[in-house]
Amino acid sequence: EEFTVGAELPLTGTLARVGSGMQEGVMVAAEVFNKTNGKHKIKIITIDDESAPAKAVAAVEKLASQGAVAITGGYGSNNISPASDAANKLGLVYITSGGVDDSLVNSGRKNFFRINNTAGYEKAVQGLLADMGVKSVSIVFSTKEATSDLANSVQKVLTAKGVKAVTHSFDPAITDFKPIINKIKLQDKSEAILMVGYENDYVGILRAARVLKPSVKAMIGVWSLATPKMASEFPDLMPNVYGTALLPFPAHFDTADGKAFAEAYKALYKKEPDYLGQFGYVQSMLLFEAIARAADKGTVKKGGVAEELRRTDRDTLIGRVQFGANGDNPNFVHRMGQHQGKNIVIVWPKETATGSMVYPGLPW
Amino acid sequence: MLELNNLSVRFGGLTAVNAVTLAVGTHDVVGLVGPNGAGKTTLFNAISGLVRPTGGTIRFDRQDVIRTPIYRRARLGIGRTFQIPQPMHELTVRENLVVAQRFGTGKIDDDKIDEILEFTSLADKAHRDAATELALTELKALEVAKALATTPKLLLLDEVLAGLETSGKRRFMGMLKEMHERFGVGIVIIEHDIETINSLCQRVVVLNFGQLIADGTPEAVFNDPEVIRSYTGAAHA
Amino acid sequence: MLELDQVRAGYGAINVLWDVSLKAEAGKLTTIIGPNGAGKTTLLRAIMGLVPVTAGEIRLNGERLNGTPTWEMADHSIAMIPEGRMVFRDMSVEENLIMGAFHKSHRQHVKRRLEEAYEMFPRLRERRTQLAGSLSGGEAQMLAMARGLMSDPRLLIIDEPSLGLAPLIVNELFEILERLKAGGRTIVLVEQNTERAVAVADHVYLMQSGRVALSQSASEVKLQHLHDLYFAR
Amino acid sequence: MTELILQALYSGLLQGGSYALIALGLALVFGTMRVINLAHGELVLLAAYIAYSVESGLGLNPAWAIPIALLVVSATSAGVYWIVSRIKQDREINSLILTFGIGVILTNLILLIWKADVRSTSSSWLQEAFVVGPLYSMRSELIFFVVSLLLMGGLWWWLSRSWYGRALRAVSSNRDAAKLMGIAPGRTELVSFIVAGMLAGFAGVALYSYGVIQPAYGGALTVKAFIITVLAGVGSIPGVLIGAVLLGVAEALTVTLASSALQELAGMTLFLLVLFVMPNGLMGATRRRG
Amino acid sequence: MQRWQTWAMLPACGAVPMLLGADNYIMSLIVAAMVIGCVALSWALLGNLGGMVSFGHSAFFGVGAYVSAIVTVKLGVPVLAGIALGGIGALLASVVMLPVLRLRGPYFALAILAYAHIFRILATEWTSLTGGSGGIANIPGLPTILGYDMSGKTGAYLTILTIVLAFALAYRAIRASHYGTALRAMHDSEDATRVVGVNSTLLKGLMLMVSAFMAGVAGAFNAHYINFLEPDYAFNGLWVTLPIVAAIFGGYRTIAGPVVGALVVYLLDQLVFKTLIPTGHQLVLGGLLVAMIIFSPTGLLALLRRKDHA
Ligand SMILES: Nc1ncnc2c1ncn2[C@@H]1O[C@H](COP(=O)(O)OP(=O)(O)OP(=O)(O)O)[C@@H](O)[C@H]1O
Ligand SMILES: Nc1ncnc2c1ncn2[C@@H]1O[C@H](COP(=O)(O)OP(=O)(O)OP(=O)(O)O)[C@@H](O)[C@H]1O
Ligand SMILES: [Mg+2]
Ligand SMILES: [Mg+2]
Repeated sequence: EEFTVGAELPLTGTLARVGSGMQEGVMVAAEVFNKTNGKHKIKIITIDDESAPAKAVAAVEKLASQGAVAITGGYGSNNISPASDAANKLGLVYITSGGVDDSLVNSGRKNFFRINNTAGYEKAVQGLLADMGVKSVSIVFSTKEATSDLANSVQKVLTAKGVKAVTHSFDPAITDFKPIINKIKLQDKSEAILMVGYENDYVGILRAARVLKPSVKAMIGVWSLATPKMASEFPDLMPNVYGTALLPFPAHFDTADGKAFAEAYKALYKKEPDYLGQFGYVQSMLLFEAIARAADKGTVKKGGVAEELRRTDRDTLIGRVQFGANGDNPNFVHRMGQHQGKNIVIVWPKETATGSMVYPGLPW
Repeated sequence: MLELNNLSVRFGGLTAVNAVTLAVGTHDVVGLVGPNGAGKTTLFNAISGLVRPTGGTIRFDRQDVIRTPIYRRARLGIGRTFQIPQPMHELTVRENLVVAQRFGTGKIDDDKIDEILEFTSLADKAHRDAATELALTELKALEVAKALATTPKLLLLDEVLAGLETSGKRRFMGMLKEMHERFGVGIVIIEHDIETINSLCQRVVVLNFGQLIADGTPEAVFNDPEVIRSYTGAAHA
Repeated sequence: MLELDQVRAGYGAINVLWDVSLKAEAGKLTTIIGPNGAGKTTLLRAIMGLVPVTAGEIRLNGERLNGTPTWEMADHSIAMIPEGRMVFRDMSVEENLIMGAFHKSHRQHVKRRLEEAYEMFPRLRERRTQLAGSLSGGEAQMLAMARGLMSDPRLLIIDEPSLGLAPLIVNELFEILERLKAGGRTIVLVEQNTERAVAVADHVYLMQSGRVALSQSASEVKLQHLHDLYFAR
Repeated sequence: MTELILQALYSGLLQGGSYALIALGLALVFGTMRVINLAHGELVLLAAYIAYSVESGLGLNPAWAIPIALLVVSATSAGVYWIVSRIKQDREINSLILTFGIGVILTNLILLIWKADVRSTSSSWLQEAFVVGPLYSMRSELIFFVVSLLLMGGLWWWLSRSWYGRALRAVSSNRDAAKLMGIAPGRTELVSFIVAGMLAGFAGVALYSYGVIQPAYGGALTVKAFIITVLAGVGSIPGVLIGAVLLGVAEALTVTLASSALQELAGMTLFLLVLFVMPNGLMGATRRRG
Repeated sequence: MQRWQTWAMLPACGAVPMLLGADNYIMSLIVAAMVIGCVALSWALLGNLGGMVSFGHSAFFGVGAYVSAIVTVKLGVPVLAGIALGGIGALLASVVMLPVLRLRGPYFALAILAYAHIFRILATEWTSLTGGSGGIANIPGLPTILGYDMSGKTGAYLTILTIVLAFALAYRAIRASHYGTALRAMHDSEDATRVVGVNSTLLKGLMLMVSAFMAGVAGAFNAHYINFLEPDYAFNGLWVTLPIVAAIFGGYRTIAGPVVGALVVYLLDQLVFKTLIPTGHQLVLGGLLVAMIIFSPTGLLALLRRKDHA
């Protein structure tokens, strides 16, 4: 039996870059699923939501009208929120890894599932800082919602632990970070800088830091930073920088699932998989499996997909995934990686570490 | 009706109007003459509110109007024309008059508008686009028509006759005289054509370098050696 | 020198000139007079290519001129002095004058011609750096005149140069016209001041409602007769 | 504290130079044609991506991209003019949507050609710190600051002193009168677009060498450029420099003395304040009335 | 537009939900297009009557949305009253902007844009009131009126249709009055209108307020329709660029033009171009805009009318 799954993703507009990354994961998941699951087939229809809420809603509705049994995708909490509402109204499951805002899981959406969350990022960052034993941190973060949420909660926890944490929020439009870094250098005099932003922000901050050379011991970021792509594009900026990472680089996949993913990814896109692809892959694979199980029970049209998803408990590329009553994945904990040479080494948590961290360690 | 006291206007280092004191009564037809750049237009601008004087007072109908906004001075009864015609864009000739009448007087009187159109020979051009479809002299006629439509008590005319052919000039002057007699409108008219001034005005004032250098009957003024030297070059009248 | 043959021109739907034919001889001053709205300005604009000619032909020394873009008139050493409204408002007086000598062949003479222009209208020298847009009406008129002379044209087309000028300056203006004529220039003059226009002219055309109503050599013209014609509209 | 403020002033100055460079082409076209080229940001971006291609594809220093960028962008800009000149009426307002449409086309072409990833130079030479006493900057920032000053000086000279520049201003001031002077308006306007394209070319390569680019960035660039143009006063080149530096310094000082979240707020407030005091911009002339 | 066409539009509007009401997707496109059309109408009103080109209508849209969301969520004000208050909030915001009326042309356009940026930053930073960058979730939807649940697509359509029609009528009434004529005259000849007694500053100020109110109501409606709000979204530049495109495309000098333009541009883009080229479809849209300006600079309606006559 063939099922249509809708992918609502930003392929143009401000979120185009992350959206297309996730889309790759979704496509790989379908490819792998169709190869390995003999019984059912999944067909993906992708609609570009143009990074805009109203179009995300329309996309979901269009996917529903084209017979989609569930939605995978979505980026940015402001798009995910109305889009998942629309899916909810249509009785469709909506699964994502593109929004970490807590309000997404706190407002009673019944068919909403998410494999990652702020808490998981926060734990990883804090774990790393604790391992380093730093006593003072400057947190530089974008005023966008996901970034400010994460930055504020990290600050709260650090302060509670007696670590001095100073925050510097910046408008996303900012391009010159030297004044901020100079403040850190001359006023904060922190031991580490935590950057919570996006790729362009990281590049700007790291450049400014490389010019001003504040006397910190570590530069730490979150998503989109500890990636092979960043290492190859900015060889001068990345050495020793930390960021959240699912896998080391060069990646070695131990599990069968992982190997299947990596192989299909390389075949389809002729490049090394990145974390966006992995998240997209995991969320979609879990969804496809749930659909398959529901199909076996004949409940696909009767809310069976959500039910099956709620029963999920499985090890994935991002660790063990289960869903709570609100659709969130309580197990989610990210890992921290560090650029070392051309490689990315997982340095936290200890259990999955592939090497030890270089600390103090800076790009310059 | 209009009293200027020590009125001055400066643009940066240039004093365009220099301590002018002048009174114009309800029944006056005053000719305002002077060399090019003497400050005549600037004086009109100050009276109608388009430039802010740097000193002195302006009283209209015994009321201090120096801080009164342009539109309210118009409603008080100061009507003016522009030397470089400024038709209201995007409107037809007739609409120009309707707006002037409606906002200048508060009411609409179609017959009056027809009368003015007739008066200024614009009747057959009433539906042309005022800004783009008129010749220069027609634009000047429109200037006068607009000012009339606001039913002014004082009419400031800035070279509206310049460029008119002799017959047109005569007709226009007849019209001004009639208006003056019929409605009791006070008129100040800027004109470089001395015959026109002679036949229209009982009183002439002369500006030179912003200063009032003569004020009197045309005969007296145009024989004033100072005026001859700076302005006319020869005795007239 | 300049010849118009059955020219028709106008503004889109409104046709203004009806089969106008006239001639301006080399080295002579030809004046065109006529009541308001007769189409004099339109005629001059048509010669310069600012108004499209819909029928007929304009010739310069026997060569067809209509269809030539306005900006190529300078190549033929033709200049027009439009009314004072057509100055470059956002540029200074001096820059306005300099623009008059834009054509490549005149650029090296700018300095001298500027001096001549200021000599002609001392008022402009006083206002050198002022923006043309803030000039008084008469000053702008002087500027337009002086600017037109910057290119030392062989054929000069002038539209109501005395408009808005004080009497003293008007006298000077006509003296200038005399001088220009004496210098061998061909001039086409549109002027409302009939008396003085006829006095400097060699040949007079009277236009009425877009047509040529009279063509006479200036010496034959009787002013009274002209005025009667005006009224016979 | 002094050290902080000094650095803020210095950063602001350099940032201002960068803003000015981005604004220059827009200011030129706006000043000479009263056309707001909403595709200007995309033209800058196009040059930046060309620099990226030259660096990543050919392995050359991005500065080598300048000739190609100038060529491609000024040709594109000429294309924009060709379309703009086809507008028959209400050019001021219709050119808005026209250039907006062209901007949309360019953005999507860039997206199709270069994908959505963020790009920036990887040359270490350009990114190296340049330190004078307590003042720090990136080498490329300083280089392009100087380039930007030179271009501004050149443009200023060209507009105010050269025949072509005068012709441009004459056309914008009174089209018919300009024709009478022997100026072909279409040709001069084309030149103004081509020069604006070249300026955008420089700006793009500069941007790539010290900033981060992505395909959706064009709109933000246009807005910044436009704000500075207006702040400057129509067509004033010194105004562009003063306005841009004022903005850059105000932003940097806000970050230093208050919060970086308020940087944009400070910029906008400054913009409004200047306009309230000087409704025609820093260097704009007031017009005669009556 | 001829009279019969105006009347023919009404049943056509009514027929939309009957024919398409079942298709959620189409209906949501239409509603989204109408929201843009409403802002476009308000933008065109300001441009046509006030002679002002604004680049900052997103300010009014956003303020309207926020005011309505806050009063309904925090104070429990009924949704319809909230929408009206949203309009009034935007109107008040425009009062703060009155000083910019001194500015002309692009100066005005950008000053308004600066306000839009400022409001966006305020909405981000004033966390206690606006929820900061996280925004406001679970904004109540449209209520039940006369037993009919308006929160569905058809209900939303009817609501926005009513709003747009009411605004269009108001617009037409203003334009036909003497004030409309005077306003038209003011654009390029402000001094000329003043010296005949027109208080142009007041008139322009009023138009700014009317326009702000309209955009504010559109924003408020949208907030209750999407049920979610955050600063980047509420004050997004798209809330002004799309309406400008729609208005000029349809013909910004007409009343129906902006709305028709919004529907045509949005639906064509989403239904046709997007199907043809899923990710690069804006390319086609851009091309369409360019072609439109060159071949029919007065807008789509003028183009249709010309065809009518031919
Ligand atoms: N905005 C301004 N800035 C600078 N100078 C100005 C401005 N407006 C007028 N002037 C100057 O002030 C002087 C007086 O100008 P005004 O227009 O009043 O003269 P006028 O007497 O009307 O002359 P005309 O008879 O030529 O019309 C002129 O020399 C003019 O150049
Ligand atoms: N732009 C225009 N559009 C339409 N009609 C025009 C335009 N300009 C002038 N006209 C008309 O053309 C006719 C001739 O105008 P023109 O300016 O040539 O007259 P003129 O002989 O120069 O008169 P004047 O003595 O007033 O300068 C007039 O009836 C006028 O209404
Ligand atoms: Mg004057
Ligand atoms: Mg004429």
